[in-house]
This record gives sequence, structure tokens and C-alpha cells, in this order.
Amino acid sequence: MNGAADLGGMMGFGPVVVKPDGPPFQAEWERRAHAMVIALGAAGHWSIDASRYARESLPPAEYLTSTYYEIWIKALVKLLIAHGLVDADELASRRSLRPGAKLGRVLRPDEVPAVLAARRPYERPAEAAARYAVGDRVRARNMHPTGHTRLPRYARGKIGVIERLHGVHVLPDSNAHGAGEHPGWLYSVRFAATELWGDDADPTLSVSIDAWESYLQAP
Amino acid sequence: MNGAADLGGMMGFGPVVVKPDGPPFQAEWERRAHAMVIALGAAGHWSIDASRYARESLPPAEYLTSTYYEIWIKALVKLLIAHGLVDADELASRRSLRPGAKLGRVLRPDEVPAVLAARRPYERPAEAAARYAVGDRVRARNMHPTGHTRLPRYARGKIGVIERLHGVHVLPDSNAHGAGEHPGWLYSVRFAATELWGDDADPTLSVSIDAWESYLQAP
Amino acid sequence: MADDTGTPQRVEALETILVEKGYVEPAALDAIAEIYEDVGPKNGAKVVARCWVDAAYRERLLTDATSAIAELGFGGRQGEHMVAVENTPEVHHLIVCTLCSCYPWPVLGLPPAWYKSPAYRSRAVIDPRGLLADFGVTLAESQRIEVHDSTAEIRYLVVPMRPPGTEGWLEDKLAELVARDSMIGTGLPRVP
Amino acid sequence: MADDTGTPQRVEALETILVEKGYVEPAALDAIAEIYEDVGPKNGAKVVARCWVDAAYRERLLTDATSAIAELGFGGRQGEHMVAVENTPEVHHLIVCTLCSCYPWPVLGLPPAWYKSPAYRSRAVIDPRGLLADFGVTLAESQRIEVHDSTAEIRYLVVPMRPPGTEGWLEDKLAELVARDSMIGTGLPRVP
Repeated sequence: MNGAADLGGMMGFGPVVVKPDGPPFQAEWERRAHAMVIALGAAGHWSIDASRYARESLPPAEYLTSTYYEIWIKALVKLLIAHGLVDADELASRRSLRPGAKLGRVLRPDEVPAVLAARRPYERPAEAAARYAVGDRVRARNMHPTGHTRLPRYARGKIGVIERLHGVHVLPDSNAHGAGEHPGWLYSVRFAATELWGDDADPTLSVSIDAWESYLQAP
Repeated sequence: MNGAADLGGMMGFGPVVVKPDGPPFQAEWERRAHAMVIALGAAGHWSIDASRYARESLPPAEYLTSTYYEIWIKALVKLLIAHGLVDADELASRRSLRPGAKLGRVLRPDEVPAVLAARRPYERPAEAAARYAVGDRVRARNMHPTGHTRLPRYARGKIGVIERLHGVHVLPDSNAHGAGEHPGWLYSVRFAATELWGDDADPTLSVSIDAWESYLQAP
Repeated sequence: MADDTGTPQRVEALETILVEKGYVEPAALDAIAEIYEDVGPKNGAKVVARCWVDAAYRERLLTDATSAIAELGFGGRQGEHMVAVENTPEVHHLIVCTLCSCYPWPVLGLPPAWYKSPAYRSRAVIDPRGLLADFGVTLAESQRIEVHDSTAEIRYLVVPMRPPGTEGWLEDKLAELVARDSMIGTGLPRVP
Repeated sequence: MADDTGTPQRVEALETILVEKGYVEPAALDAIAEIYEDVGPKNGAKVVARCWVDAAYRERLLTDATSAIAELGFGGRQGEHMVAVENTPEVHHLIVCTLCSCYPWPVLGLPPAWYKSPAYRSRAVIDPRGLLADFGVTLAESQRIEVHDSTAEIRYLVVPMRPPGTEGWLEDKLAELVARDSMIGTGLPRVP
């Protein structure tokens, strides 16, 4: 979707504010929010792509005025409700009002280190040869789906060069909506900044994105 | 600039909320805000383009969480300060602390009807022939200036057809920044939705923008 | 972050400062506001009704809308450069300003809240049929849609199709059918 | 509109509900949080230092970063598919995730606040030199910039150039020069 999360090339946010590093969590609630997102994610009811869609589909004004962990927790609540695990009246009354549906997996404290250390790869076996090779020129499709996609707006319709093959990866566009993994070849595609941003762009700059084969077409 | 005001094609704002029409101003402060913007605009210190830039350059989160007249009044305050007519400490203390610079024109009550009824055209005499004619194919430039522009992001890089010539008009891109009117031919350019939004777009839809000659190039 | 609290107070304080500096006269502000409280889509409706009954006027309106509208006494701020676009069974026109909220004030009055909303501005150019559903308007699939994004100082007026069953009606009676939204393209004229 | 008030209370209430339903164990939440409070850019610094001293490791890292990083014992969530990109006098690499905030947790820890900010995400792909100025970093104009936007599950690690004056240094001492930002591309290694 063309949501507020698709920020590449936007202007008006001012300089980056670089502060000395503090602890990774700036408040106890951030610590709990992060851990809850991980713990519920491990239960297997939704994919990382579904989580991302739940975040990016927040209304733009809300997305841009929420802090990072506020966005995470708002998306978690959306997913919990959508999956019938928590009901809105329970959130309103701030306690459980009925037994919930059975959770796919409840993470036990002693399982945590192994679960987080485990690779959970997104690569799948290749069932077809890659259509493009390193050095090929390709055009990113001009597409504007209302659902999830990982093709940023700034790259759509632009011509780049295949820089690297990453193997066959789960397609977020379908996986986010529970419509299957539909794995596809994943490429690094490199675009000249002048192609992305026009003749006035920095001629020494290039920007690469990771793009699925279905995002690409002949130039 | 690629600011929050450039909304064409964005998603996530939900349905349009259509309410029965009330009075044009929903509160007394909106009425005063509107009138102040008009009255100060008539003083001639800044152009309508400068006003638009002052609005669209609000930080995106602020733009999207402000109501229409809040945006107007915030931009008015920015302009008053930038032009040395009001100082920040006066806004903080909510009264005038010193005589202001002389205003270009103070609108008197009896002048109001004539001033608002007067045409204030943006058309200028043509000094060169128009480069394009109705029916010509043109490409909107892929440009991403940090300053003001009226070429929306969704049209940049896209090919359309000249639909109509509007004459020679003041160029907002320079005029907004006090860099001169640089009048140029203004065209209606019509784009197929499939060109703007890709193959999945409504084939019966076209979108026209009004674009200055400097926004356009050969396809 | 938007500071919603105190906007009325801040606007009042600003007026105080501007008055103290001699930049604005409160009575002039009232005069401005009253004008815009008074002007409304009835002006546009008169233009459309005239267009429906007078073929020569229709021709002038479609050729040079600014002058044709001035014939009826309408013009001024935000109506300096008018273009009229005519709906037909083949094509429906819809007006938006994606970049701000440009609108033909002297002809239609100040814009309704929805016209200024991000929901309207964002969606009009990418999904106008879905947007029209929010207004309860369904067009024939065979009717093309032309959206006009007001990106310059041109202001657009949609001339809707004259409703059936109005043969022989006089201009004034016809004008009553011309609802504001039908001149933006988010509505259709009332059918008697 | 963001409701900033009461977020801590709402998060606490959510935990209460989830615990009451038997979905989470508070001790498990603590265990998760502790792991991410512990992991940090020192892991990445070890990878970079090894790369600087061991040509064969460098080759493996640039060919298959996931495996090379796993050799040192690092991997897991948000580090499943790693790619290392090496700075040279000709090219400087910069990592961003414009769409969210993808970041190689097992190698660099959780991302700093600025990495997640709209200011960083928006500007990295269109004006990286201007952005680097915010970090006090000025590159030679002749050094190209390659920005990598992490739009899939690939996570990037920048291998900065080994600072001059470190000839013969051992790995541990070199690792201390490898500041986190130098592995994102918003900084350079400390020069002794």
C-alpha cells in the first residue's frame, strides 16, 4: 500500500537527531512491548509480513505521530483482535473477560534463548531458474496494490541493474495476507540516483533495493 | 518538495466522511483565521505560492494532524515572522511588544468587497510561442526539488497528452521563494491511469494536471 | 506533533497583535468573513442552468469560462481563471486539488470539509469510483472518468448533464436542481 | 491522532490480559528483553576485525556473510540472511530501511532511535551526503555512495576501511575501533 511508512524520498522531517546511545529500551513499557511482540510472533498465528502490514496500515497521521514501540504495540493489538485472541472489550476493561482461543505456542522462559538464536530462514527451494542474471537491466513495475508490498514507491517504474541474487524467498505481498508464501527469486537491484530522482540528483549515488522477480519486468 | 501535502495516490486515510453541510466556518476562530489570511495576503508581502509553501513545509506529522485552518494559521505565523512583521516573543506573550515594520497595505472595511471581487490574474503576456500543441505527447519531468513545486509526485516521469493551453502563467516554483515570476506556458496534461498507476489501474480513468512548460519534456 | 489545545486562543492572540500593530482592522476581518459566509454554490448553479437553456452561452462557457461566468457577475479571488468541463453519457468529470485545496470560491463558495480532507485528496486520482461510492454515486461502467487535479491557478467547474423530465423548465427552476456536489463531480443533479 | 497519554498503562494492561489468558509468561518476556539488552554492536565489530586480519575469512564474509558470521557464533532472529558490503576508497556503503526499520539484531543489537526515525528513513535514499553531515561525516566527493534499502529479509553489514596506523594490531584491539555507526555507514571507524 502507499502508506505513511513508505518514507523514501519524503521531505520535511528536518535533520536526523543523533543522541548519545542510551539503553536499547527507553522505558519499561518499551521493554515489555518489544518482548510481547516477539513472544506472540513466536506463537505462529501471523507472519512477520502480517506484522509489517499491521504497522504500515495505521492511518498516516497516527503512524507519523506514534513512536516506534507505540506503532509496534498498536499493530500487535490489531493482530490479536483480528485473530480472535483478545477482544476489544477486554482492552477497554484492561483484563481478560473470557478464555481465549488456544495459542499456537506459549513461549516458556527456558525456551527463549534457543528460539531467538534459531535461524528462521525465509529462503525456499528454487523451483524454477532465475529469470535475470547479474548485470541485466530490469524495470521495477509501476504497481500500487492496496495490500502489503515491499517495493517502495520511489523505485516503481524505474530502471536498474541486477546486482546480486539472494535465492528464492517468501513473497511478502501474499504472505502478509495469509495468501501463501509464493516464494520467488529475490534480487538486489541497483538504481542510479539520476534514474530515481532525476537529472539534478547526485551522479555519484546509487540506491539498491531487494526486489522479488514479480516486482520486475523487462526494461 | 516531497512533503505531506502531496497526497495524490496515498492510501490509508479511510473513507471520505461526508457530513451534511454546516456553515462555512465551524467556529469563530476559523472565521477570524480565514479573514486574517486574506487581509494579510492583500498586503502584498508574500505571494499565494509562498503561502502554499509555508503550509506544505510544515513537518509531515504536524501537517496531517492539523485541521485545515490550523494549517493556514500556522503558515501565516511562519510568514509573519519570516517577513519581520511579528516576532516570536510577541506570539508568546500574546500582545504587540514593539511597533512593527510598515505593512504594504492595510485593508479598510469599505475596501473589502471591491478587493475580493477584483480579479488578480496569474496570466502574463506571452514572450515566446508555446512549445507544445494540443495532442502532443509529453513526459512530466522526474524532479524532486526541495523547494516549492506544483508537479505532484504521482505524475513525475509519466507520459501524457497535451489537452489544453491555458496561456502563460506565473511559475510557482520560483515565485514561492521570492525569486521572480518567471512566467511560462501552462498546459492541461492528461495521463491515462494505467500510465500513472500501472496495468491494474481502471482503464476508463484519466487524470489531468495543470503543468508549466518547464515541468515537461519530450517523451 | 499537532498542538490542538488552545488554537482558538492562539488565533485570538494573533488578531490582538495584528490589531495592536495596525495591520488589520477587526471590522475588515468581519467584512471578509461575511462575504465568504454569503457566497455559495447558487452562483455556480445559475451558470449551469444558463448553460442548459442557452446554446450560445454554453459555447462561450466551454470556450472561455472566466468571461462567461463574469457575464453573470461572478468572479474574483480563487476564480481568476475558470475552466468548465461538461459531463456526457461517455465521460464524467471529477475535480480535486491533491496538493492543497484549490476551489472556485466565487462560483461554489468555500469548499466543504471533505474536499479538504486527506481522504478525498489522496484517493480521487487513484480510485475515483471507490471514492464516489462514499458519496453514494455509482456511474455506469461504460462512462469514462476524467479527474482534474487543480495544480495551478485554473479552477474547474463541472457542468453536469441536464436531468430528464425538465424539458421546457425555466432557468431559475433548473438551477434548484444543481446541487453543489454535481459541480465538483461527486454528485449528480437532482432529478425531478 | 496519536494518543500518547497512557501508553505505558495500556501496555501494562495488555500484558495483564495476555498473562490471564495464558498466552505469555512474564518471566519469558523478561528473558526476551534481557537478551536484546545484552546483544550489541560488539558482535559486528568482531566480524569486521576478523575480516581485517584474515583474508580467507574476508573472502567467506563477502561471499556468504550468513555462514561467515555464524562461524563467530552470531545469528538468529533478524540475522537470517546477511550480506556484507565493503567500503573502499572508491565507494562508501550506507544502510537504511525506508519501509520500516529492518536491522541486523544479532550482529548490531537493536537499532538506535535515529535509525528508526522518519528523518533518517526518508533522506538516506535521496540525500545521503546531506544526511551524513548530520552525523558529522564528510566523504570525499570522489567516493561514490551506494545506499542499500533493506526491503526484504536480507540484513546488511558494512565493513568499513581499516584505519591507517593499525598495522600488526591484534583482532581484539582492532575490534575496539569498530564503532557501530561505521557498520551502518553513518560513521567511520575510530582512528588510533
